[in-house]
Amino acid sequence: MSATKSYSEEFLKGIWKENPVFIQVLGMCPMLAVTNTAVNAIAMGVATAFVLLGSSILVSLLRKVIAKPVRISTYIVIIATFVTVADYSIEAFSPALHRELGAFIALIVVNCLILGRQEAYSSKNTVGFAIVDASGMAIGFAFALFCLGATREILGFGTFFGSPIFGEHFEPWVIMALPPGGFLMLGFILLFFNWLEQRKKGAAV
Amino acid sequence: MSDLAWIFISALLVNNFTLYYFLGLCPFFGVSSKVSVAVRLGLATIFVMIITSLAATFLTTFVLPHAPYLKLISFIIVIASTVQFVEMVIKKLSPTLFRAMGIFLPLITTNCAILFLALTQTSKEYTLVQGLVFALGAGGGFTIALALMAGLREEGELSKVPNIVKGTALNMIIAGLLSLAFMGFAGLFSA
Amino acid sequence: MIKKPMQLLLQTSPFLRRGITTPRLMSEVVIATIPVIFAACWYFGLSALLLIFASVAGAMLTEWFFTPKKSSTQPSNSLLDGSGLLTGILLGLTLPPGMAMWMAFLGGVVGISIGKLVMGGLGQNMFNPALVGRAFLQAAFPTAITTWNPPATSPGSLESFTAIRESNLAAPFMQSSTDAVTTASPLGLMKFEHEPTPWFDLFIGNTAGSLGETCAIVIIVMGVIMAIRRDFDWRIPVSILLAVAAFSAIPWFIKPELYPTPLGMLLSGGLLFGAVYMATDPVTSPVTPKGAWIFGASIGLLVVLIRLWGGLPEGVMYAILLMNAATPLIERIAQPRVFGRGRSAV
Amino acid sequence: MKEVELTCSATAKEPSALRLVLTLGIAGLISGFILVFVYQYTAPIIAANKAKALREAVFKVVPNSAYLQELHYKDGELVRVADESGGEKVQPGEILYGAYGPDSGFMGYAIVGSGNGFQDTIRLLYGYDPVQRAVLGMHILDSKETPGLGDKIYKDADFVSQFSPVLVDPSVELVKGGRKADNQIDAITGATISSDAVVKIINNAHQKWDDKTKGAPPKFVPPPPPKEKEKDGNE
Repeated sequence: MSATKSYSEEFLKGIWKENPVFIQVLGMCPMLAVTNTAVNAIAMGVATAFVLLGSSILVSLLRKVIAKPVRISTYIVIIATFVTVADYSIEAFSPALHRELGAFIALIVVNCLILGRQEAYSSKNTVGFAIVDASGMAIGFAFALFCLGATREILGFGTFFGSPIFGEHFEPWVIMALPPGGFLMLGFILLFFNWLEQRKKGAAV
Repeated sequence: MSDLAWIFISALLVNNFTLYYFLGLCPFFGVSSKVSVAVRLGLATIFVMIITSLAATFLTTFVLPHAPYLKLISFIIVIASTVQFVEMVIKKLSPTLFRAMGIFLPLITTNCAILFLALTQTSKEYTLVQGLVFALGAGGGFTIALALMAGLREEGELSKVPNIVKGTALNMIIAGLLSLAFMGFAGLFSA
Repeated sequence: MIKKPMQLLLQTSPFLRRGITTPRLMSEVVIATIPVIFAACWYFGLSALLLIFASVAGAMLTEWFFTPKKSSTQPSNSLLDGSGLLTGILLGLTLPPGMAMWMAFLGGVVGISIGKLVMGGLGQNMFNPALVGRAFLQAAFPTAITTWNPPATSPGSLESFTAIRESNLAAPFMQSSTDAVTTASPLGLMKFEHEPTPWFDLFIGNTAGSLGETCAIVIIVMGVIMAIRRDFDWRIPVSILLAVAAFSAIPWFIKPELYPTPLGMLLSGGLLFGAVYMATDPVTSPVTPKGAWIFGASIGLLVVLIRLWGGLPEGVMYAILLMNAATPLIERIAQPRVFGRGRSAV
Repeated sequence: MKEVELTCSATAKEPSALRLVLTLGIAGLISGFILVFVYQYTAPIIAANKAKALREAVFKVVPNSAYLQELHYKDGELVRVADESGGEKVQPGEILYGAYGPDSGFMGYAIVGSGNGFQDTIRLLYGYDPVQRAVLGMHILDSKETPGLGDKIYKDADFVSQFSPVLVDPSVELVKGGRKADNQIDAITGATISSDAVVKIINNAHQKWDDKTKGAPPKFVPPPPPKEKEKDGNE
């Protein structure tokens, strides 16, 4: 950990260079299941962001207190707490959204991204950096979810945020709203990133 | 079709945890490069699922009515300790088996399929027996998906895959095609 | 197990005299589809040609677009080996006559791109590309692909041949206008109405269904010819058909009024077409004789399972795709034992 | 994947047992504090949301109703759950709802049924009039049917409106190509299994409740003026 790292760099890396979904391919379980519409994707992104931010702050604050051998258990307890808070809040303030997302809110607990950030970053950095890193990662994650959700909604339902965009005669590609569509769409997006990567390499050579 | 058989088939094929609900993707992609390893991990997962199911039934009957907000925390603690327990038992009983799959055991803790199992059987109010059958079906379905995936990936290693597809992108597309094939099971024994 | 991209040695029988090169095999199978295409035109008119043209165009254009223009690994142009053409024809033959052409085109694109090119091209695909295309279409447009038109009332006549279905010509990405005359396929009739179709109609193909699947007699004849010429392993279609007959006989004996006869099961739907043209793809089926038996019997079992107790009336496509996925596992089980070594672990 | 190294690398230097207990204790304390606070705050809102959703669903499947009360079958008649059950808890599956008009007159029952659909379990609520012997309306509470196809069981207004009303004798029947009798439902094209599941669920639920709903419906008892001290289980 060098002392020269800047807040903006730590923030931006999560969004693009180390994007948790596109580059690191983390936390796929809860994301594929709920990204069949843009709204669901954003809601899931916000809920994950809340949990990530909350637990990162807490872990960073407690980093001197937490004893090494029990740190994973401690992280999990902290994460589970924030997930429960998110779960109850969504159920209280938007029952419709809660019905859509269902058990997948609770599954944020086992999202490898969150536990990974605690272990790799928050437990070793000051609160300020932890917040910056968590927000960057959270925005990167939410952005990826949104990309997936939006493309799947546009193709799968012919709508964007619920309003039709192709006129009434559009024939929706139902598959995109179904599980295989989730796998394939993420596969294509990863393919696209690989292609970008390769083109960059090709240009460098 | 009787209730129990439907719960089993539904979890095994129709609503396959991995290919329909996207659960357990980390081990699904992480540990599916060899068939032998995949099957072993699948069996260990079935075992942990069964114990988790028992524990979840116990918790929902005796503890959670008094403190519903502890649901998530208690489940995750139960899963983590079950995995630890299984690890210890296997180490004691069969060091050979432990060495063969020891590394994969801790992975099961972060397998969301297990937490989902506990949550689903609670929200569907399954009885003890229904819960066990559900766990057996879900674990079996995970094992089938994992074994198929591993077989295909071993085969894929022999072929000249274009560079930009290599890695997770290809795995994701194979998983998509598997999931597409599993759609044939939709509605099985529902009538 | 080592795969060579261009030359596919079939080790089906011990007395095989010649290695069959890919282009030769492909052209034989392509020729073998011509009678089926003819039967499709006989019953469904120009629609058949339009749809096959669209899916072939989709497949070939995709193949052309993604093939490296100057590549050292691929000495001959993969466009010319005929595999893309075959995928397109087979896909077109599995579509219902009223399908929109743009959907058939899309199916060809998807089948070739994610069914074949992504996996490394010819000989490397894990699933049958034509079926990948069709499964994609089935999941994407479930209504369009299960809307069946009845066969022409006077098959073969000029007017029924030239009467183009309006739904074929729907603008890309738009819904196809629902054709006035639709009907249920024999399998649908049996499943939901418990109404069997006369076996002779099934035999000559005078029923609703996908373009290439209705005319049983043509498929059987071509299958026998191809088996004799060793274009594929005869064990696969034989084991599929035997398994379907055996497994469907049991429920039929118990409740004949509810379940179809084994003969009806064999002749209806895409079973014959799938068994002869799809399941026999040498790349996606096991190479050992024992493996072929296991592969075929499993397909038969799955077909019966999905048709009789599943949500869909037809399950041949899914059965073949599922067993394509299981082929590597079957190869492990059915591997001949090597002396001096134990069996490989499952 | 990364967790493997994490859990295995915990052998650096052993802190005292007290330290471990203290760490987990602090984490537990903080988490417990947050959880109880959030739960206290959200539980009543969640309960109110659920009650509101139920009311709306019941009023939808029993037209012109404005009040409801929970009923269950006990000793040969339907009684209110609230005052008759005493200490014993009524299983959720044994509850049905009586719906009453603005003048407290009995309008019909709302019954929950569930069964296997194309993909997963379907739960639905239907209104039932024991005098007319007809279903008054149907509302899907929970289903995972295929988007664009099976989900028409609740998105397709034409399909849903067929249930208001449909006669239950001899049983609700699924047909294709238009309904011809008052006990028939026209299947959704391409989603026969899902349509069939809905009809079957109603028939099964009707069989279960038919005899129990033949007696005179219980009178509506206006709820006592709202008393806000009904929180349960907050230890």
